Amino acid sequence: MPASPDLILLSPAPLDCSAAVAFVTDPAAGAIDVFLGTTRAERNTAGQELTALDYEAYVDMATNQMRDLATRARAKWPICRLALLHRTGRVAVGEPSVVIAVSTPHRADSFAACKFLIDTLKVEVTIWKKELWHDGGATWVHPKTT
Amino acid sequence: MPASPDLILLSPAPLDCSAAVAFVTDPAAGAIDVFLGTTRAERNTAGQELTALDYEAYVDMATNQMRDLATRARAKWPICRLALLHRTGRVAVGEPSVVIAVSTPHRADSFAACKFLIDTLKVEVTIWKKELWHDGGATWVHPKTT
Amino acid sequence: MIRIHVKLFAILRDAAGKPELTLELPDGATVHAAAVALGEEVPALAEHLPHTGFAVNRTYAGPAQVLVDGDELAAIPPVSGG
Amino acid sequence: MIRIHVKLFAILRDAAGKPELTLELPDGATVHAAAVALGEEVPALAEHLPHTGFAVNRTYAGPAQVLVDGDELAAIPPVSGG
Repeated sequence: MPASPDLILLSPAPLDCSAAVAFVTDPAAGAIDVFLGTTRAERNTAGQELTALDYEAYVDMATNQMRDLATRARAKWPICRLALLHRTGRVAVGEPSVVIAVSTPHRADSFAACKFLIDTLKVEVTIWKKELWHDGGATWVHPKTT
Repeated sequence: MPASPDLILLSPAPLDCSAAVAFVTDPAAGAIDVFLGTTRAERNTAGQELTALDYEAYVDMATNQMRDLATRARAKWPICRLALLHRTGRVAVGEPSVVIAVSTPHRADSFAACKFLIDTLKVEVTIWKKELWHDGGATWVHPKTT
Repeated sequence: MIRIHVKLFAILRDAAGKPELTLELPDGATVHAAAVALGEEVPALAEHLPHTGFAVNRTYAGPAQVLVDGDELAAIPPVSGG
Repeated sequence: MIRIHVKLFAILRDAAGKPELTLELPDGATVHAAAVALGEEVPALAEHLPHTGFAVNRTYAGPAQVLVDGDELAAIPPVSGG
């Protein structure tokens, strides 16, 4: 496989937003958009509070899909640099599970590309989240549209 | 003036994207969008390369306007936290002149609010940029629509 | 006969109590035939299969795709990354 | 007579060679009257005034707004932040 110009990472380590911004910084870019998806505090119908989300991935396939997403975004917008990072494992409330950074010459493209990447990642890439509740309960999140 | 819940800063110091992301991180948020406007390499009609942009502001008014922008964004979207930072002075190629970070429960609102803030800032807030060229020349940027 | 390596994820792995298994299928078997065989082999998966997609060798595959010996067939419940 | 503190920014400051000046205007003078007086006082500004907006005491003001003694009038060329 040819070396990718993009930073694509699916990892159990905490995501480093600064490293993503540094990676996409480019003299040819006038705009950088960065999206972070973070674990939001929730309470379930039993009154339990969410403590974390636990992410599982089909790592080989998901990594290929993330590379393919980057290629599709580059075909649609004039992207200078792109970083697409996703966690596996346990992500506590307030922490990021996904960081996407895109630099482009002009700002409208950075917003559009970043939005495309997160919207498409969420419906295509083989990653699943499980909600971990304060009482030790756990619930897989599987949207009922396959 | 009541204490603002938002981080509003117009400053000659380099902008710290990580601090903005840390500021807007919130347990109630599932999404953070961050926009950075960076100085893009250019060449003018005389063949000179751009070395930096030099930003001047009507500081008192611009700061009030940035606070007002935050208030208007909060009236339109369910914003958890908001940071709006702009440089004054010399911003070299590749460096950010503006950093905007918005956290919201759901992602569409973070993108929309961030886009509103940068679009509106660019047409309303009393800040001006001067292009500094490699040969020492300088050009004020004043879009011809007042 | 062909041997297919099946991988299970998320709620399917929990339901089956294991992350993978091997299926033996007739030559020319399709993804659909493999899904039926999977529900018979592991009855706990049956209720989830209507919501399950499949990938063959790490690429999404439709029900009519023909499997060959040694394929990796992943059973993919609705994804929820991000 | 009223005294108005005028602030000049960006290309206007460079054209005038100074960042501020004081205008003396008749009682009841408007922003428009101040702009005309500014073009007469500093002829180098005249070519820019068609593209110049104004703020009174740090708020955008239309040409008909009446000024009072001690107002801060900012001459605002097209903005280009971001």
